[in-house]
Amino acid sequence: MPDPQPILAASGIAKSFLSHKVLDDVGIELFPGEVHALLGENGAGKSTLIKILTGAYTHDAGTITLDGQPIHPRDTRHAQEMGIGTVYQEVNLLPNMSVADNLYIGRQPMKWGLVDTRKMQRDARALLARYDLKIDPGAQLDSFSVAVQQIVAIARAVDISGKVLILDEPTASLDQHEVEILFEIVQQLKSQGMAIVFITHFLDQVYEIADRVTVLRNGRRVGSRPIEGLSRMDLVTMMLGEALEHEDAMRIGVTRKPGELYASFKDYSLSGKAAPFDLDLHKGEIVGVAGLLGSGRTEMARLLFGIDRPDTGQLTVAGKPARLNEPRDAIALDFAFAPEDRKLDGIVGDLTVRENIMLALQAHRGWTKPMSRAEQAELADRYIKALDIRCTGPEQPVKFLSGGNQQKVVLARWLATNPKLLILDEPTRGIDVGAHAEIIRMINRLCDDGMSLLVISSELDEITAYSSRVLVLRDRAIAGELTGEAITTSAIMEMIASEPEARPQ
Amino acid sequence: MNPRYWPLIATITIFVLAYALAVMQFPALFSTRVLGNLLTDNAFLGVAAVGMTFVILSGGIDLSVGSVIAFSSVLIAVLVTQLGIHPLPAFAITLLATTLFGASMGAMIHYLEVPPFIVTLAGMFLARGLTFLLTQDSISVSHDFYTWVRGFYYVMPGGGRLTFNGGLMLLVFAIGIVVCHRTRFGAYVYALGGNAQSAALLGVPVARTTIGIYAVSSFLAGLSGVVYSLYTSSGYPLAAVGVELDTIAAVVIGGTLLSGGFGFMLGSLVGVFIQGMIQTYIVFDGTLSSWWTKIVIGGLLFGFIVLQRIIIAASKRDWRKKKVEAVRA
Amino acid sequence: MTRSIFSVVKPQFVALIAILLINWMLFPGFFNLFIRDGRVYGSLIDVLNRGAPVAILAIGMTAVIATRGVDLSVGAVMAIAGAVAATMVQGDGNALIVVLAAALGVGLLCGLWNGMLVATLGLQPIIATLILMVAGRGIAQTITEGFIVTFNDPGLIFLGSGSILGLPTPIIIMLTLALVTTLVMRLTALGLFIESVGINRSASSYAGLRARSLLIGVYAFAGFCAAISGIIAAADIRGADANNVGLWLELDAILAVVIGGTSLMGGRFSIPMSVIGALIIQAMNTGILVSGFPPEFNLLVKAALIIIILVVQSPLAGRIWHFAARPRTKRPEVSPK
Amino acid sequence: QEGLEGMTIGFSQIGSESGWRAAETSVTRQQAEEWGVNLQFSDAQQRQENQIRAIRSFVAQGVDAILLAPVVATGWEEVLSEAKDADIPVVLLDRGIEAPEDLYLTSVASDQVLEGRVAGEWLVETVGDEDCRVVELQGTVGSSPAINRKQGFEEAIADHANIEIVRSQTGDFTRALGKQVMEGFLRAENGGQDICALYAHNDDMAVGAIQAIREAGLNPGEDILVVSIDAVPDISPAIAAGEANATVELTPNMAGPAFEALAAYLNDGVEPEKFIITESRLYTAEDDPEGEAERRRDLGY
Ligand SMILES: Nc1ncnc2c1ncn2[C@@H]1O[C@H](COP(=O)(O)OP(=O)(O)OP(=O)(O)O)[C@@H](O)[C@H]1O
Ligand SMILES: Nc1ncnc2c1ncn2[C@@H]1O[C@H](COP(=O)(O)OP(=O)(O)OP(=O)(O)O)[C@@H](O)[C@H]1O
Ligand SMILES: [Mg+2]
Ligand SMILES: [Mg+2]
Repeated sequence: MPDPQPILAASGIAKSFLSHKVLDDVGIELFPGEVHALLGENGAGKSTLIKILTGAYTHDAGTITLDGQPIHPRDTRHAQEMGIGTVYQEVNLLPNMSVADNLYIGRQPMKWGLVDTRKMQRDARALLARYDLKIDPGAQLDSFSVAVQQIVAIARAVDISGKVLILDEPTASLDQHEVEILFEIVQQLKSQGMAIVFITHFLDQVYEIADRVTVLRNGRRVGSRPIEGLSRMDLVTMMLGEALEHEDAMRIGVTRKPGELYASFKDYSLSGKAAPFDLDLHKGEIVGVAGLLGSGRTEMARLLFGIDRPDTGQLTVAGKPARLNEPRDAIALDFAFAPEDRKLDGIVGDLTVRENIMLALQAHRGWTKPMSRAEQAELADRYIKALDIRCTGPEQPVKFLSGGNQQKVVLARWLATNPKLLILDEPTRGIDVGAHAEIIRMINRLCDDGMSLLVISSELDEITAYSSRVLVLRDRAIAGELTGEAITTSAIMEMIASEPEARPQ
Repeated sequence: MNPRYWPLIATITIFVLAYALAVMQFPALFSTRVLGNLLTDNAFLGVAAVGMTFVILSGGIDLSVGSVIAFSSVLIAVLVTQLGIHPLPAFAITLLATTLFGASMGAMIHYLEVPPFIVTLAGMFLARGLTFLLTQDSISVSHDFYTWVRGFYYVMPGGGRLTFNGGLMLLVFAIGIVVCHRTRFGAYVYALGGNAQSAALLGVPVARTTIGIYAVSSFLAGLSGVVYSLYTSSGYPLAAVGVELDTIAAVVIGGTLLSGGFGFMLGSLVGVFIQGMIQTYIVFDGTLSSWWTKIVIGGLLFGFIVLQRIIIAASKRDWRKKKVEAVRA
Repeated sequence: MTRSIFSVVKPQFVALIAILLINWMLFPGFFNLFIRDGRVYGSLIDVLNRGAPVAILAIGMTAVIATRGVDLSVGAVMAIAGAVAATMVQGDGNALIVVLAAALGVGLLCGLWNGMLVATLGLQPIIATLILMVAGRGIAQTITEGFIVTFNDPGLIFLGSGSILGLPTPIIIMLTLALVTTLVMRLTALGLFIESVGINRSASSYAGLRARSLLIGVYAFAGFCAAISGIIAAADIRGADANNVGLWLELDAILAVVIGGTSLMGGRFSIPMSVIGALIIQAMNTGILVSGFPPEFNLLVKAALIIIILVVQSPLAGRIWHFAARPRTKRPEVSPK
Repeated sequence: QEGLEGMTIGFSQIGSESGWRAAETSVTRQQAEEWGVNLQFSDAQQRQENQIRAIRSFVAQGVDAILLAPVVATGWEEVLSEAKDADIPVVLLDRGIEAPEDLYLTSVASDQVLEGRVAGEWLVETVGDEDCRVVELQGTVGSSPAINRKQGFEEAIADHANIEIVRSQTGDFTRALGKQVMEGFLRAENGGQDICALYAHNDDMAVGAIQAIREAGLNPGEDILVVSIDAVPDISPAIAAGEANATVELTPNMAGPAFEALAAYLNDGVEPEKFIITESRLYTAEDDPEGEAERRRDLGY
């Protein structure tokens, strides 16, 4: 039972950006030794609340107390000093610095007035070992994948937090194994009496770890409940304000009949990144790609879209030979690719939602054939509605959107080009349950219309839900393939796990 | 080999290669005299380059250094000759003034959220304008202290001199390297250059660091003015016009990215040497007309930078294959 | 609405008008215009006329800066274009059109060179263009052999000191170029593409933009603008002064662009505002000329004015203004930090 | 000319900022060829530090003599004593320096203050007792010709209360700024009606200013008197056309006397005079400006 005295509490928090009210009279109480899930749709205001609690934003109204004392965190440094460790939603680390620097910046061990680099690296190694991560702490952070960076961010926050740990969608790009490790550590911290805030869109994880939930909707608190006795259905209803239609077609992929061959990659390879593989993609087929972190799924997608050029390989599209030198060529062949790292490769932050949505289509047409304003507006409105993108309007700069809504904008950009082959790398990362269902429905519909899809996802449930065929990657090579009824979560896991000694060393 | 070191190694390799080639053409270039001159003649540039390295690493730029050098040299001259102050307190006053100048530029950059380019451009006008207010004439400084400093050198075998100024530059670089790579301030500088927003979220004191960076840069520009003053024993209001671009070029040639976050202090020293080498080479050649001088300087600059790119690109390809990987137990 | 007055009235206009008013206070005849021989004269016209070369540079520079680049070579390219025009027109009496085509072509080539270094070799823009900044003036001097090559071709001179519709030709050229460029940028998707590449090059090429060609094109355009500016500068003094033309003008052009509100970090840009920026700078210069301050104060005055403009334009001032304007709102904030 | 064949002489030139400077460089080259001298040329791009570097390199190379056209008067002591220690004679060209006289062999230069004074005296004589409001186009702020030429001119008009400098701005020694600044003067002085004379620190600015005067609808040379300094060929047509009234000669041939002095010193040990002052002659329309321009073409222009 939680202690009656909360460690960190906030009440009456309000926040507006320009005239747009994002939080209105929101409160939250964190008790020692509890894991508190903060839930809500994309754009509900979860990340904003976190940023206010940790001093990254100033709030317009409301009070925050720590151990009963009112506090006014000036900046994040201040919050850190008070024992609040935070992982913000987008990985907010320094890509140009070493892993150790990222873990210890601002609190490096000192010796004779200088930074004790050796000790710092030693500590870093020890710290990361808890997460099963054996990497060189002296290596530059951006030489690692998003997932590894995510773990580094978590390790840093855990290490800093003395009283409160806040995790904003920490598991979005992690696979099962990492999630397990994270949860172990969270349990440990919990038993030490810390309060942990956990934001996620994976309800399974909420039920696995959380003690209580607070749900936000449209910048207001809907309520806080203990998780015990709260049914899944009720929880979703709290979040969405309405019941989610039951997803009846849980295994749609199985029944689908693939159409004719669309694109055929033969003997594709890139040294160090992808072992030679053959891949045939048919119309009306969804190919799921599964694998562990660093198994080379993203690399494969990059090759298929012409971002990296293969060392060997031939491509045939609709019966004709083709070559990919750059993404443009792929787009000319009606390919589309929603990349994994939306901040880096996806959104164009300062452009508006409308411009971001129209960008690929306009590029496809060429700069001399601009879309008319009406056409643009129509396009933007259509996708804002279709994907339920929460924004103040099509003219809002996309960088001000919440993480999940940015992801939807990237999807919209590619759907707008009406592709024949759509490659999605972690398409539902950070997307809420409502939109998640909507996107899966949309993937299905597109497939029914004859589009060919290749979907990379760390969520095996998702892959099994819609794939008509699943490729399993291991160590940058295709380790196996599953079709039809054989596609089950456990079969995929088994395939991933076989021959463990062949994992990247 | 950590791939971050490649630009540095490329720069050093190119410098050594170029020097060897130049010596093959003009054997007289291979003497301690030339090396000593390289240190002495580029001392003020080097000192300013240390400050510029901090600025550029943090993703900023400081266009005011040339003017600040001129301002310092003139202020010292005025203090010493017209007010009769001993050079040492004059240096102290000057360094204090320039440090404050830099700190206020940093404060403007941070609190007014104005791009450094513009703030320091205004700083460039301001410092030069203040110099003209002090004097329009060049002023000779003759003081026993200057004579004493001038007599303070070490003769290397071969007749080359390691002068006070040359030594001071090396010392400033040594301190710069330590501060840049081994202190918290140095880490904050890299952090700001990597991503200012993330840095703020990670708890880097952005305001303090920004102000500190520009204060250090102007302090070192002031120190560079001291070096210039000792070097020429005079104050000249038109001194060091355009030195900011030379400094920036030295830093960038040294492998530091102008967008911030990547680079090494030591690289800037090599960058300064490369620039000095180009000038010395052209003097030794002695046949170029005024305009061909410019074209050849541009050409050599081009050659250096392209070579550097090629070496780095080649190393990257190699590195991609052996990319550091996450390994799970 | 919590939007401050600053987002409605562009601060650049306020700055320009303020400087013009200061000039008027220092020199009461500042707004006087008179017509002689069918041509308008006056200090206001001087501001436009003398501001034209920097404004034209700023038009090209805006596009470059929007892609997160910078072009330091424009001054040197001015010198090259002027030298080419002057030597060709004075030497063999080439037809004016050939001369102009050659000079503009050379500017375009210089820009292409910069663009290749930046886009293809991946050099940092400042250093890539520094090469041409240093070497370019040498090239121009090689063409003129270090002397001012004078000419008397009335057609070429017309570009510098003639008039169209009562206005000096440089003003007309500047306005036309600004208008055409703005229209091309905004009526086609070019402007959007440039902004997109400037904000996020990686995402842009994923979306199928030709980031590389776009970069090359932008630098070529800057070179082209610099050539126009160089021709005007040469035509103005009836000679190509390769040693001095455009010296340090690249800094003025960059300053104009930034005063005009385009960020050096790339992205959103506005050509008309950059032109306003150039006019603000020239208004300062003209003010200094007519005010009668001793020249040693020039730089101080300029520095002080820039600082004032920066303070007034800054988000902080906006917040304070906003705060003063509506003292009853709680903790106002214009943009999050 | 004999006595210097095969010798290597280093020449540290300031830069190539003006036509006059380019002429000085080419005269020096011509002279070197005539004397059979192997000239090591170095262009300092307006930077003193580059000149110091050049002298040091000349010493390292072991040249026989050094010509130095100093960018500024101060700051040469240390490097010149290094040259002296290496027994390399140094000859200063076109302006003097503030340093002990034993550090250089001789200085071949004009008297910049005198140049200004000659121009001023011409104006005093020309306007007589009439009131005259003068506008001045200064050279680069802080450069020694600008300071000295201003000083000389002011000395010459000091005792003549009828002559007054009403406006003075820098035109940076360039034609473009000469024109632009003159435009400003014309606007500020009642469309130029109130200006009696223009004094420009060099001919280039005067040429620019003449265009501005003409474009303002006035007659340069008549409505506004024009006097400047340098006597480069480009001013001659203007003088011939009566648009410019007078200019003070500054010869670009500084190297001739310098080589003579060096030859005498190196071969016969003759110490030359310490200061060889070149003539500062006044040229007006009476001096056959067109012929003068032609003759000047040989001077490397
Ligand atoms: N800097 C900003 N400027 C303007 N609006 C903003 C800004 N940051 C967030 N918003 C708006 O605030 C709302 C809440 O965003 P927030 O990021 O808190 O959502 P979230 O609940 O974290 O959503 P997600 O699940 O997608 O991460 C969104 O509508 C967003 O558009
Ligand atoms: N956009 C990219 N540019 C360069 N290298 C990349 C990029 N994306 C991934 N890599 C590199 O490729 C390697 C493996 O990629 P990654 O771990 O993303 O593979 P994956 O199978 O897609 O796994 P996941 O996407 O789940 O993390 C990593 O070392 C990573 O640094
Ligand atoms: Mg969020
Ligand atoms: Mg991936």
